[in-house]
Amino acid sequence: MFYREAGQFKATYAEDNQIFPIRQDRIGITLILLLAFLVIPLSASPYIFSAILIPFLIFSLAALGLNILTGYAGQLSLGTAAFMAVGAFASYNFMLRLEGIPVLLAFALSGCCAAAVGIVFGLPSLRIRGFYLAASTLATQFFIVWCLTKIGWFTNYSSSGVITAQQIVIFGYAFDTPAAKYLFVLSVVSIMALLAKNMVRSNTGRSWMAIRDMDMAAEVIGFRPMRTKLLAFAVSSFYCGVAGALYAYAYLGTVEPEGFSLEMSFRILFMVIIGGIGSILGSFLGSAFIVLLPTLLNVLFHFLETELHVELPSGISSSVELMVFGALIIFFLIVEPHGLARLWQIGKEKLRLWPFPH
Amino acid sequence: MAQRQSGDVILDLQKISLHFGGVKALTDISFDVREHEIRAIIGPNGAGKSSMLNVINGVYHPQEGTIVFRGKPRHEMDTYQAAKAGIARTFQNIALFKGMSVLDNIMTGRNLKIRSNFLLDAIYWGPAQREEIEHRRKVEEIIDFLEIQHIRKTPVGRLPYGFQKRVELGRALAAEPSILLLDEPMAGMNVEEKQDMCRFILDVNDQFGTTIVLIEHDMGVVMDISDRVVVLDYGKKIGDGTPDEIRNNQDVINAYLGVAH
Amino acid sequence: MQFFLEVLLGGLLTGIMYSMVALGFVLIYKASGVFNFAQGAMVFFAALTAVGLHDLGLSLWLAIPLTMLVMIVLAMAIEKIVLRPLVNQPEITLFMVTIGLTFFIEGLAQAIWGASVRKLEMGIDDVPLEYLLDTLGIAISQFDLVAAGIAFVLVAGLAMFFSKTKVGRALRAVADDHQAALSIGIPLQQIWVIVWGVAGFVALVAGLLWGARNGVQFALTFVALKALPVLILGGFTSVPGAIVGGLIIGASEKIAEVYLGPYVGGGIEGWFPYVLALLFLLARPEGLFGEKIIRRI
Amino acid sequence: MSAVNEAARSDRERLDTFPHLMLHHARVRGEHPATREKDMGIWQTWTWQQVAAETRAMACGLSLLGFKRGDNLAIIGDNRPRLYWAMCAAQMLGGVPVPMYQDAVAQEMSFVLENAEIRFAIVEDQEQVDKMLEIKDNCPQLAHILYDDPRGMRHYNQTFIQSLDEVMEMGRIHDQKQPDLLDTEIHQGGSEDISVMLYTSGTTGKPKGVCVTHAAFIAAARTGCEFDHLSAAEEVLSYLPMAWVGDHLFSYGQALVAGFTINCPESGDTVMTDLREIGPTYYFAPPRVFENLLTQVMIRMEDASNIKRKLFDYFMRVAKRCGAEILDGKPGVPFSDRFNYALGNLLIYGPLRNVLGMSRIRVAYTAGAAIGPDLFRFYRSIGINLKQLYGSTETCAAVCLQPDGEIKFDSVGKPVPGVEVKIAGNGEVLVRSQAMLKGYYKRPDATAESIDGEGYFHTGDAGFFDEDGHLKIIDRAKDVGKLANGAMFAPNYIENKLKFFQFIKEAVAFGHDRNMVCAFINIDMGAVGNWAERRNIAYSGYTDLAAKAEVGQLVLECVEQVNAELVHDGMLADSQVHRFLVLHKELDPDDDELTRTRKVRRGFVSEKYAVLIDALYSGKASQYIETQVKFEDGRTGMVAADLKVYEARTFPVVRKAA
Repeated sequence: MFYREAGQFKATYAEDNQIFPIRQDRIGITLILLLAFLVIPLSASPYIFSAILIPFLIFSLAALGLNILTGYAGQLSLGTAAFMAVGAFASYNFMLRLEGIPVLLAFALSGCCAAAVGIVFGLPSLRIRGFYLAASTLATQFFIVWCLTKIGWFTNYSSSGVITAQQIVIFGYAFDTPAAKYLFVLSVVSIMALLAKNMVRSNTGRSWMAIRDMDMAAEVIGFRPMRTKLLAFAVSSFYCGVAGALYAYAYLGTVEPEGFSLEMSFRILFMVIIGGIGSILGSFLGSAFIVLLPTLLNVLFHFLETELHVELPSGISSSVELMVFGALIIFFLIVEPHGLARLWQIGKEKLRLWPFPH
Repeated sequence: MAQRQSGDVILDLQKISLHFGGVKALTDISFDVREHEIRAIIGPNGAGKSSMLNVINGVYHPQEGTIVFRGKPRHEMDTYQAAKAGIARTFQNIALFKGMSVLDNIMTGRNLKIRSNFLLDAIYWGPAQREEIEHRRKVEEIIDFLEIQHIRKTPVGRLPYGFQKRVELGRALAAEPSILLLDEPMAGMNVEEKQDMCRFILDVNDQFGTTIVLIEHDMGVVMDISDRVVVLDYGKKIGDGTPDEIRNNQDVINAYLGVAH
Repeated sequence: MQFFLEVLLGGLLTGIMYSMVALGFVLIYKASGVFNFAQGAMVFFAALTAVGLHDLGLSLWLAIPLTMLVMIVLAMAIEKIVLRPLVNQPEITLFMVTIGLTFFIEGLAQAIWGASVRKLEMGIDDVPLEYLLDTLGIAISQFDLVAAGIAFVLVAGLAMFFSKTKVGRALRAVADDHQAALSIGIPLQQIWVIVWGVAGFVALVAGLLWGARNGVQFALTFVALKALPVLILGGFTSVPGAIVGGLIIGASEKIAEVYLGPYVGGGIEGWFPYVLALLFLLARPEGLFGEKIIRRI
Repeated sequence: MSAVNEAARSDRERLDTFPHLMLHHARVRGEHPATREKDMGIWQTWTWQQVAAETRAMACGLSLLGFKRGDNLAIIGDNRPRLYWAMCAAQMLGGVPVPMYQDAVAQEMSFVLENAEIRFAIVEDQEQVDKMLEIKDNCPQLAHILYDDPRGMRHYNQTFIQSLDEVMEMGRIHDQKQPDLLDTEIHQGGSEDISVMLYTSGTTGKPKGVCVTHAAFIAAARTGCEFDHLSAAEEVLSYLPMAWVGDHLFSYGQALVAGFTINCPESGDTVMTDLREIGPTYYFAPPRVFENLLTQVMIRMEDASNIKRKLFDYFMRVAKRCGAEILDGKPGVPFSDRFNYALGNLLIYGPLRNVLGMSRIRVAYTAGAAIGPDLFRFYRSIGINLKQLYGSTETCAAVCLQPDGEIKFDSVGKPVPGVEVKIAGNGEVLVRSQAMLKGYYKRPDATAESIDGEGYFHTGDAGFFDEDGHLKIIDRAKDVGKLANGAMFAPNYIENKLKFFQFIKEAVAFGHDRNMVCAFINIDMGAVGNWAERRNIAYSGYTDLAAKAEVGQLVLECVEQVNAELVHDGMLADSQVHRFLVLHKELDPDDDELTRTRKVRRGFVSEKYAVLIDALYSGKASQYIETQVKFEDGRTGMVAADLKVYEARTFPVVRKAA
């Protein structure tokens, strides 16, 4: 309805290949970015930053990483949290052991460490597929968490296994307030999302999708399965690794290996499924949904208890949360396997054709 | 029909045998393919036709025999090497990338010509974009050639069967192959679609000089468009020659034409 | 040597328990092509329900059949609500849906019965069998032996069920060919309910045994994760594979923990089976007893 | 400095021929897009400078092949940039472009090629080349065939067939070496030279070549541009047949006068998509295009959800009530209506204009046939400034235009400045202006017949001026007849009223010298087909659908509604349709029943279907008929059906007491 596309014609391939070919979308994303970079930092409360916006962005990045692997390259992984752990602990060690290393470089290197680990654990994908692979990625999850727990060097021999992340300082500016951390995370996530979009819309992305959709045909036209899959593992793990570093540095401050649990891996998988498999936008939508859901449930329970005086057993909220997560996954897989992103896409299509139905 | 000029032998298959476990798929098959010709492989179901194509482009590795491609003898092909050497193919059951648009599907066909890597792709603006545009131009020519302009941005999963076949041909053409292997390009099509596909195959052969090896069930089509035909039955070669020779080959008539038609 | 035997036997006995859980996976995978990640949650749910009912004052002999009934209802609900709409979907989608199911069942179990650990008294003590201790000097838990016995009976029973009964044969047919199964005259939906019901029964038995040993608690769901390497090793479709795989995993993880653990800081039980299975997978992707897949195009 | 250069410089000021106009634009707005074409997935764009260079190359190439002053150049194909440029290239050399209908069969082209003594033809593609080859034997003078699209042309090794690319390349080199030669040719061109020859298909007889001078056509184009304040910023979609005067005026004449951009669609199938992409600011279409669009709108809305449909219906009612008035800026629209309309504009009209590709339209015109008042009102009411114009090939499509703010649904507007219009005694409309034909090619007889001694052109249309000075056209003058009782009978008027229903595609009314009016009806396959599907009426094709009793009933209702309207139409009240039948086949230009511009060839139809007319007037209840039809590929077949004759209710005429 608000899409007025008449007259938006493309005279060059560069215009035709834009990320947002429709002018209204370009305006929309500009507004969103302005809002995120200018309005929100000035208006939101520290609670909103630390409890909602920062985790939302970090999980978006992790979900984006998983989406590259699962959504684009078709390799299901249940070990996302482990790659995040690699990122978090690697950057801790880089910062700790390399005097004066720039934060961003440390993050990038920790992403590379995660990518290397990802390649190693991606090797089985060459021989096995589907849930055999999924099951084997569980090994990653357990093995890495175990390594980080058992090998003291990683945690700098902290007795509790807990590490405390150093401060983020760039060009002498310390990102120590929630708003500053938020801006830092937002910048990293925005840039990495852009890079991801660029990859998936060019030959790299096509190679992933080709392997995902029909690996035999992909091989016959010259894509090399090993290279393509391992690249997907590497890039995906890189994203998760950076997300993990941000998780430690900009969100929690102190982390322990057990924090990167299987449950967290699942949570990120849920973000991808609910948000939309094979969609960059979906990673953000899914993350927003999963991050906000517990908050909303808490508000609901609070309302039930204080306003309606319903007697609720203690601990019910976490059980109900599990059930809601589970039910949502089932619901989305049955009703809309491509998640919120597809719903948005359908809605957008409707708006573009409005008032016609199709 | 204009008589095509066939050139030298480009692909020579010598005594190829292939079996899966105890099942013999191909036994001691030899034939050659000349440059610029349209070479048909026919035979009843299960005669080993698709296996033959799979041997040529390295999906299957024969236990015995030699494949001489452009003068270089090999015991077996490998899919990547085959693609690199200019062998492209389509599949009997459409093997398109269902989640992508027509345009992207055909773009994948150009992957071997794309030099960009994932880092350049991630940065995009610069070399990657230049390359994307350069290859897009080429792909648009193919889209134009196959007359599928109106569906270029449609996800292939939504297309009717006939168009999917055409897109698959487009993807193979995008590689600018020297040999094109077509596995039943006209199966399941109506008369009109078959005519279109025939025209495209002849045009490809004519305009780009592409050598074509095709498997097809429609005898009329095969006899019409191919220069030479090889006949397989139960994994063995029972005939090889021009359409006229095949028509009059007693073995072929007995084993195949007489029975099935 | 005695110590090694003790470790080995202990491992094998644990392995039988793994096999039980893995058996649930295999049953469902064989009949419906669904890789049921929720098997662990079902173990947890079944055990918690039985114990919960018992704690309410019911005798175990009443609580167990009642739980079985609940499991059948659950199986029917899953078939109707989850599986039926997803017929003909890719296996990976079905796999993910069972992850959702896992969360749902776990949440449901805790919402009904609470999240605290419950004790289950079966009347068998987890003490070394004195006879063995006296004669061979090996300490083998009495409980483990009983549990292994029960597991053995269960496996034998299932084997009989599959080969001797009409329903069992139909189930096997389904695994091979859905069309063929239809021609036997049993609707696919019904077969699914049966197979999920049977898996629920296996889960109940496994849950009770594990629960009696370690207490009925959330950690039960992790036992199910142990079943995954068992499956990778044994193959997804093979009942003997599940059993042999379970034994191998049980024994090897114990041995590794005891002999290798001290050098690397212990706790390798958590991942060792996976790495073992993974290495195995690279060598033989179809598993010990699985069928070789030839990719045709 | 040579004299030629001097001449070229002095030519800078000249704007009196199309080549001069083109060079002018290349100078003053060289970087402004002149031509676009959807090709290879994007809108390939040529600036005025590039277009001028291409055109020069083409002209030089043609000249090298021997094309010279006075030669006629046939141009056959869809709207392709290079075919438009070819017109100017011919004009540069003092030749005359003769655009022809691209969907005509070879035999039809043969006449024009012969008549115009065509030696050179520039055609679009293999299909057209094949047609040329087919008739080459009849047209021995045809010496050069140049094709635009090389697809499939590899094996045509005849020496007289050449690719346009090749010729242009030759020309380019030549022009670089000796630019003076072409400049001289251009300089020699004068405004009184013939600029174009457009063949009118004519409802009877052979086509006639209408010769129009540069001066005349430029005058026509300029008048239109000034009238609607067209600037170089306009975008138009060039999708109508190039041989039609309307397209020549809009896509060639006015584009060159105003310097705006023309956009050629990818193919005939993608016009709607391309229209939406370009979003033209200036648009021209015959009524049937608007009609089809509206039909599609209605069909698509049928499938919309209930709420959406209710919303649509509600706001369409609002628009009907006040939309046209608001567009005209008329006072007296209540505030509530204005508010409602603004809301509707946000929710329905705006989006609707957008999906139709018309949201940027400043001015849209329709001409070529009468447009239904409902149809006309619909477009105006949703905020599209649709207007009517009146003109013909002979008058360069520029006689009357509707001025902004003075739109009447049933008139064609006021004579434009510089055009004199008067009504002859028999009601025929006579026109005199600068923008008029010079004569019919090689037909002095026909020229003398249609241009009288005072210089008035006899349009052949019957009409009258209303009290505000707006011209109203009722019918072709020669078609206006009398019923047996002496009352006036204007078949077109009745047919148009019938055709205003979405279900009726074509109608032919009879009544001259008869005691009552009867009619043939062609149903609209799309609209009726959709209607039938929603009622679960199965049908196998046009013939089957047309024969359904339900469809007959549907048409009957339409006819009766027309009768109810006609009864109030004063002198045409006696023309109510008494009996009609639904034809078993669609009237088709391939069967000579329609002209290429889809006008009914009345005489031919009444001869061909005499037996049906007899059945209508003899009171029979049904009539069996077999008809030969020609398919697109030239094969023929038979269609047979037993046609039912329907009786329509008529209304008693209330004569006003004189």
